Amino acid sequence: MEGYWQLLPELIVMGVAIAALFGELLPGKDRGTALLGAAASTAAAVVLLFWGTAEPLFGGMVVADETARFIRIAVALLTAVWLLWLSGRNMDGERRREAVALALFSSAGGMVLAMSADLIVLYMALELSTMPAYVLMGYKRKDIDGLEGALKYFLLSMLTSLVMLYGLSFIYGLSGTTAYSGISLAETGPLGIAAAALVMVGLFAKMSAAPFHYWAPDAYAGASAASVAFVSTVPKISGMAAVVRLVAVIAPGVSSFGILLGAGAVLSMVLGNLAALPQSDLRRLMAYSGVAHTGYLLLALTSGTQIGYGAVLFYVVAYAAPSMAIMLISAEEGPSLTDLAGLAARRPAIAWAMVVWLLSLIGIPPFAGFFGKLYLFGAAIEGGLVWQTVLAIVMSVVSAGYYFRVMREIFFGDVPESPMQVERSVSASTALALCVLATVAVGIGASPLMNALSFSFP
Amino acid sequence: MGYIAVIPLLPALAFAVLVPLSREWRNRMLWIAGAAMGGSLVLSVMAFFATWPGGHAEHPVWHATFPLAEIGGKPLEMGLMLDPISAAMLHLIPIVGKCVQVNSLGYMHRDERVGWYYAALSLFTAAMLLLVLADNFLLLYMAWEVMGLCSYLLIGFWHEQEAPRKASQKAFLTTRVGDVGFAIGLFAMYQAAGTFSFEGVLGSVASWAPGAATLVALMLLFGAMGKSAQVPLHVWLPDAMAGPTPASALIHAATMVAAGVYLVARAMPIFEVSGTALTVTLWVGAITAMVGGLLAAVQHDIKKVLAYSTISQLGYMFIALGAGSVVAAMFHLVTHAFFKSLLFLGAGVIIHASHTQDMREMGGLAKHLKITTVTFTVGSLALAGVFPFSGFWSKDEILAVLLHEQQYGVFAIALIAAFITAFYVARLWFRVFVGPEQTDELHEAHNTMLVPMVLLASITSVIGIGGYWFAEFLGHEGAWPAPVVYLPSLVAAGAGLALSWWAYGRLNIVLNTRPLKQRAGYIYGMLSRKLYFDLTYDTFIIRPFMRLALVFAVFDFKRIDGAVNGVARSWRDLSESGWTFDRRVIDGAVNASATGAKALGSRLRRIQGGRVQAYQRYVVGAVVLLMLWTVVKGA
Amino acid sequence: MQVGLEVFLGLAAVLFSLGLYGAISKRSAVMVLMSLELMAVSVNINLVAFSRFLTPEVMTGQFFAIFTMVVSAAEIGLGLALVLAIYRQSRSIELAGLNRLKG
Amino acid sequence: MSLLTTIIFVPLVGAIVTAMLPKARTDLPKKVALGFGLVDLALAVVLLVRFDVGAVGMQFTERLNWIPEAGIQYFLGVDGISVPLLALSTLLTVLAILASWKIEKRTVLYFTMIQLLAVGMNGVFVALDFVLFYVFWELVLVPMYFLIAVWGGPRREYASIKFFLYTLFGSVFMLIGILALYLHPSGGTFDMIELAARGGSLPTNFQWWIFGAFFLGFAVKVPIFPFHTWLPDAHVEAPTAGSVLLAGIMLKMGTYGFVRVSLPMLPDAAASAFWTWTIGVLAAISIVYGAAVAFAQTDLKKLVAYSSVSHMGFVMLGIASGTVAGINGAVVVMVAHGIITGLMFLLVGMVYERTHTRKIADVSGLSSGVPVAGGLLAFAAIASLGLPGLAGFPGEFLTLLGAWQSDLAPGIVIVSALGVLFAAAYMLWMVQRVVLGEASPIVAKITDLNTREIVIVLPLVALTLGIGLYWSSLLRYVDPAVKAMLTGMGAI
Repeated sequence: MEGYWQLLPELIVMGVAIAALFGELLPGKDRGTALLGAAASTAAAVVLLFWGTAEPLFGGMVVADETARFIRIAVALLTAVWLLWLSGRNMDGERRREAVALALFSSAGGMVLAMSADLIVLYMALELSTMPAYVLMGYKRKDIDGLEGALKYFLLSMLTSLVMLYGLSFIYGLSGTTAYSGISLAETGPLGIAAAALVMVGLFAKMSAAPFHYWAPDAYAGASAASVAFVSTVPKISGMAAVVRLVAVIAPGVSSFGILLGAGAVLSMVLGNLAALPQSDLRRLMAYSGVAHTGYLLLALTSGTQIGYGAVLFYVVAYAAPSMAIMLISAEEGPSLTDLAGLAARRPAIAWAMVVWLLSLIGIPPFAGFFGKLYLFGAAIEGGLVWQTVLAIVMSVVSAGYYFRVMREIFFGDVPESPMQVERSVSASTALALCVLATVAVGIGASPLMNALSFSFP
Repeated sequence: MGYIAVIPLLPALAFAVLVPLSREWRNRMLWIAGAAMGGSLVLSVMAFFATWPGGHAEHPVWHATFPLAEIGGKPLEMGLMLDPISAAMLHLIPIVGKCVQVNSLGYMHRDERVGWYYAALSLFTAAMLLLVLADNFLLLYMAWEVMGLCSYLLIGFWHEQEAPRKASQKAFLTTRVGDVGFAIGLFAMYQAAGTFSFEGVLGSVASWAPGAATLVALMLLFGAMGKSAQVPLHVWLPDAMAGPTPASALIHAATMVAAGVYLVARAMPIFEVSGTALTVTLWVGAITAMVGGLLAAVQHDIKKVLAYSTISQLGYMFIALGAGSVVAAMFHLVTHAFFKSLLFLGAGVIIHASHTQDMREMGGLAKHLKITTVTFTVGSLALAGVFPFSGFWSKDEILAVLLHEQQYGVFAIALIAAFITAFYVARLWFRVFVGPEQTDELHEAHNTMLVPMVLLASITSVIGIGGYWFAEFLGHEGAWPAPVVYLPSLVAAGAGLALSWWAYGRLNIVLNTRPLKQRAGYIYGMLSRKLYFDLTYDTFIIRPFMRLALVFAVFDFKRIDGAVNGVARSWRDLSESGWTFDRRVIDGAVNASATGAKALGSRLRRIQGGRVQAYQRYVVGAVVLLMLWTVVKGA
Repeated sequence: MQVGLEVFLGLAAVLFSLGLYGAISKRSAVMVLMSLELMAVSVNINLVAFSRFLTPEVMTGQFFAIFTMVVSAAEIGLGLALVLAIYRQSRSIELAGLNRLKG
Repeated sequence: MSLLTTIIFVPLVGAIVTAMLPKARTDLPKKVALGFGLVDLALAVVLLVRFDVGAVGMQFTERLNWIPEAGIQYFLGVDGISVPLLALSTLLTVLAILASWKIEKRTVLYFTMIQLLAVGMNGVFVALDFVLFYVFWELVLVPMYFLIAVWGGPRREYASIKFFLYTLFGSVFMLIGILALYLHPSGGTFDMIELAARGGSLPTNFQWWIFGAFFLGFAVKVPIFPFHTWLPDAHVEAPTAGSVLLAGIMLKMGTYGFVRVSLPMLPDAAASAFWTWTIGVLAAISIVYGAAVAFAQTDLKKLVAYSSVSHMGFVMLGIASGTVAGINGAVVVMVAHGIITGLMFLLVGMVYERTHTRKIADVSGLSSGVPVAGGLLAFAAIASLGLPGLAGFPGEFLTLLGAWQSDLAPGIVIVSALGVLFAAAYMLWMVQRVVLGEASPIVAKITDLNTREIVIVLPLVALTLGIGLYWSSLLRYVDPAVKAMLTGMGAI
């Protein structure tokens, strides 16, 4: 698969995205478009599976190595699952065609971002993957809350990405080239550190890491749970991939870079977990949980070891599947915790799926979350961050606190008199089943994924 | 000689068969217990004759061991053995046991849980036989504790009432205090000798570290004091009278309380190596003998008198052991077992006949209960130490040993104790048999209750003379008591009897003591009502004698019993505070951390104010901080 | 006199800080968007200056500037669309009014 | 398919089959669960029989690569210490299932949870790879949480979440210990046997800290004195089967962890003055404190719960002593306590099923009202206070003997020996109030145990007598393993 054919997956996705814009012409209107979109991204994933890797393209600006392949498959599959779910459900009464198009555009951007090896491609792909997210957040045109959340998301992201851009311009200035291979901030003194710091601001904001996470709780609370499901997971995976690549390039030059990342990690873990405790709205709770999990990811990143980077990518995928599924359930059942009351009685299968996802987020074996945390904390300890790991451990126990409040609502919440019965939908439940399979299989079958991340413990 | 192992097995099997049965089947299958006891009686007599010449043989007549377990590769052996000392004890237990069983047929026939009574009795006998046959201290300790449980079950037999329940718990816990000492003795022994078996321990005791022997000896003594109710661990025995009388006859007269003496006799080489332990035993025995006698003299309940008398006689045995003579102690143990169980069975009949345990409501039984009177008199005289009966011979041997060991102080105490014993025995006898009848239609007991008493009375009158051959049997040269010994003891016994006759026997009326009680206002409440002042108030001997007894009684009731109850009460407040500490402090801390986390969470939540401008200011503020940091870092 | 690289960087820095200040203090959403655009312009100056002075023969900086211009144009378009939607609902574009979501 | 894997995964298959059953037929799940449980028990008996007592080291080992990159293997094996515990786990699972014959609420879910619990419990005792060990260790938490939370008593929510968070907090520190051992240059593997062999080579200071992490993890599970407050709540609120399995097996996972992990892998730290003294003193406190607080209880199940704290204190005393007799005693107490407390909880459960109250004040005079139940409860109480001839005595005796021989201060041993006395005190106090005396109005009306209940209780009674009378029935397995371990540690 030489030459431009490497970009076939992205081309398929983009093509279908454009077709989705003219959804009314397609057979089956919204449902058809969603199914077409799901098929497209699955096809992209299959193509990637067999012909994933090749030599760099466009003069080294894009490199499709093993790690990129893993992330691109993950992004494609998650988008497919989301679209499959979307085909069975509606977006709070809005037309779904545009949502499909936006999702596909964003996932295409994410896939390119995973491959980027050049500052220009990095910035372009990053903006491509986040811009549809702003619109998805404000998808309900009539609802002022959604729009307000979207505007907050937009303003803060734009502010931070411009700060990042300013940093990138200095990095270009200092190293004379925008290609990762050429960049190095060695002996660049305070200006180098400043540039790296500025770049980190933008990336922290994209990953909703404290102290730049303010947009996340409000945006998630305002938007419809379905769009939050997509926005809180897919862009984060590709964003994390870009962060790993960039940090691997910048970190060696800047001596105190680790302290910066470490501080971000500790802040995110503590603030994310504690602020999530008193929440009563599931979306806001998942927002803070997102901040907490980003904290764990940054912790492994701070260790700066090869395992650390591999562990980060593994964990971000192991975290994305369950949290997307939980948000999809919230979309079906209703945003606040009390809406989940008595779910075990009404839909036992879904209730037990929720238990699997929540346990995986806490890090209980044998689910994916446990192995993810095992590698994360292993990398952190390897990097000598012992007390931070202890803090992370304590914070994940605290996280068990609010995840269990969700579980308690499901099993012991007092069932409202007229529980609204959600009509059965084949495609939605298959999507959720895929999520459960992902959470369990990724846990037990961890070794093939580990090879994909091309790293191995010493 | 394998049948020896069957001896403890038979009663144990009887217990195992009786327990699972339903209640009425169990009541119908009493003969199983009887047959088992009879079987072990026959076998133990055979065993006795098998070891008859006795003497100081190097290794036991019969010894069989089996490995119980391996600890760190080292096998822990467990076995049974037969040698003169255990043979002596061996024939004693089934005889008394059989008599008690036959007697209980009459005493307990109305009780609907009599099956369970016989089952517990069988388990007790099995445990005692196992204890006597054990060839190492660990098996002895295990049988020791099982016996403690049986005494708990038998004392608390009528568990519907409150008193037996309290008494049984008190008995078990007080003996258990002693057992803790015994256990620590075992650990120290294992550390010093590396084994529990008799020949292993006793053989190597000479080579132990200096302090080890004393520590082991004192700990074993502490255990023995618990089981044999020596002061201060004697508080449980008087309360244990709440159990059925025949059971007390077996447990609190003959066997269980003797186990302590048997333990010390077995461990005598250890005591000899550590001199201090011997003197401690001697003085413990002396004090107990005095205290037991004095307290017996002031009791009104017939069974409590016998209980305190047992404590006193056990004190004598400990005196003998303290003086280093195993033979004297064992001989007194055997004789005491027979006449004390006779007295208890007699007491059972008396209580049965006069429907009360309080001596002041009894009197004039001699005219109606002919056989009981005769047998009870034989027992009383033996206890008092009057010439032809066994008590005289065994007590004199102890006095002889004391003289031989130049323990004159203790010799004097022993004589005074003998005097007191004679006094309270006669007091009991006169109050019960002489004087006006206070209950109508007194009739002789059923002969199932009388036959065992006659048997025991005949044994008591016969075996006294056997002292000489008994010593030979245990491997020491026999000695007839020298006049310098038996004259003072006879004088003491006679004086005691005379004084008691003078105080109680002379008048043929129901003695009224109302006026005396007002004058003795200061004596603490309950005991004063039980105290019975004689009309001839002024004679010198009685008043100081009584005051001394009261001091002990008060001491006994307030200090020791108080101490035991005090411990229980303080224990309850400790557990109370423990429980609240548990709930409030530890649980409090756990819950506090949970609520703390929530409070912190809600405070963090408030930062999310909702205004976009505020967020942007926070972000820019963070960026500015970052830049400052980089400048500082970079420079 | 020869205008050096530092002068351009200084100009870019001044513009960037002005934009930053504007984004924070302005109450109306449109003004905030305009200051964000100002920040984007300053970055472009930065890029072009680096490309001109450091690597005159290779034009990567210029390309980077062109791309950033395209991206910021698209973003501002999107931002204005959002502000318009909000205006249609709440008749006001005051940022201060938008604090319904909190906690 | 080798023996150990089948023993672990029979209950898993059972759980899946039970989960599939139709919700309508409430009686079907218990029969299916019982069937799988009996198969598992039979396999465990086969294992016991075919276990070669003399051989040193692990038997029936299986090794499969699970995650080769991280060196994680699916590695199973048993030795003299884990075989009795595994057999006990399978036995108590069957008895627990039999004891929940009367459960009507959500039986499908109930028996699935019980069998998942069995998978976790069996797994912990046979896992020899640290990650596998940790997976089974955590696997036990979730089913237990649901057993307490759904079928528990009035305060079940508080008790279940407290149980879950408390144990999770402890076990997460264990995870740090595992990782640190893995990442240390001279550790470098998750294979527990390998780590035990390399135990001595780790630097003492490093061992010291790792011992602390493992101590925190295991102490919460045992539980030792300051970490025990979750136990009474969990016991009181758990259904009968839950209490039996919680007290019978799950407490042993903590002490098994000490014997399998902390001692062999960190010998210098285990032998260091600080840790032997800390564990010794905490053990003595647990014994006395457990007995004291048990005395003040008005609820029968809480009393038994605190008695478990007291008994576990003996196990920790044995482990702190580090002598052959001590550790042998510790393992014997673990098994004996599982049997006796299991028996006691079953009986308390049966009484509760009839009287629906556990207040000691209301339930009195069992022996006159229901003689069989009263008799058995008295038997269990007497076995629990350590009467010779019953299972409670050998363990406690060997533990105290070992502690006396070790360099622990005699004061600790004396206090612990007094603990035996306090045990007698509160057990007899309970027997007085509950078993003896006149039948209280409630007890007068209830019926005695039926044959099913007696069949449940019989094996435990037989085992109590068997181990009590013939010590080497259990020590035959345990002693060679303990001796091998201690020689490996260089302690002998």
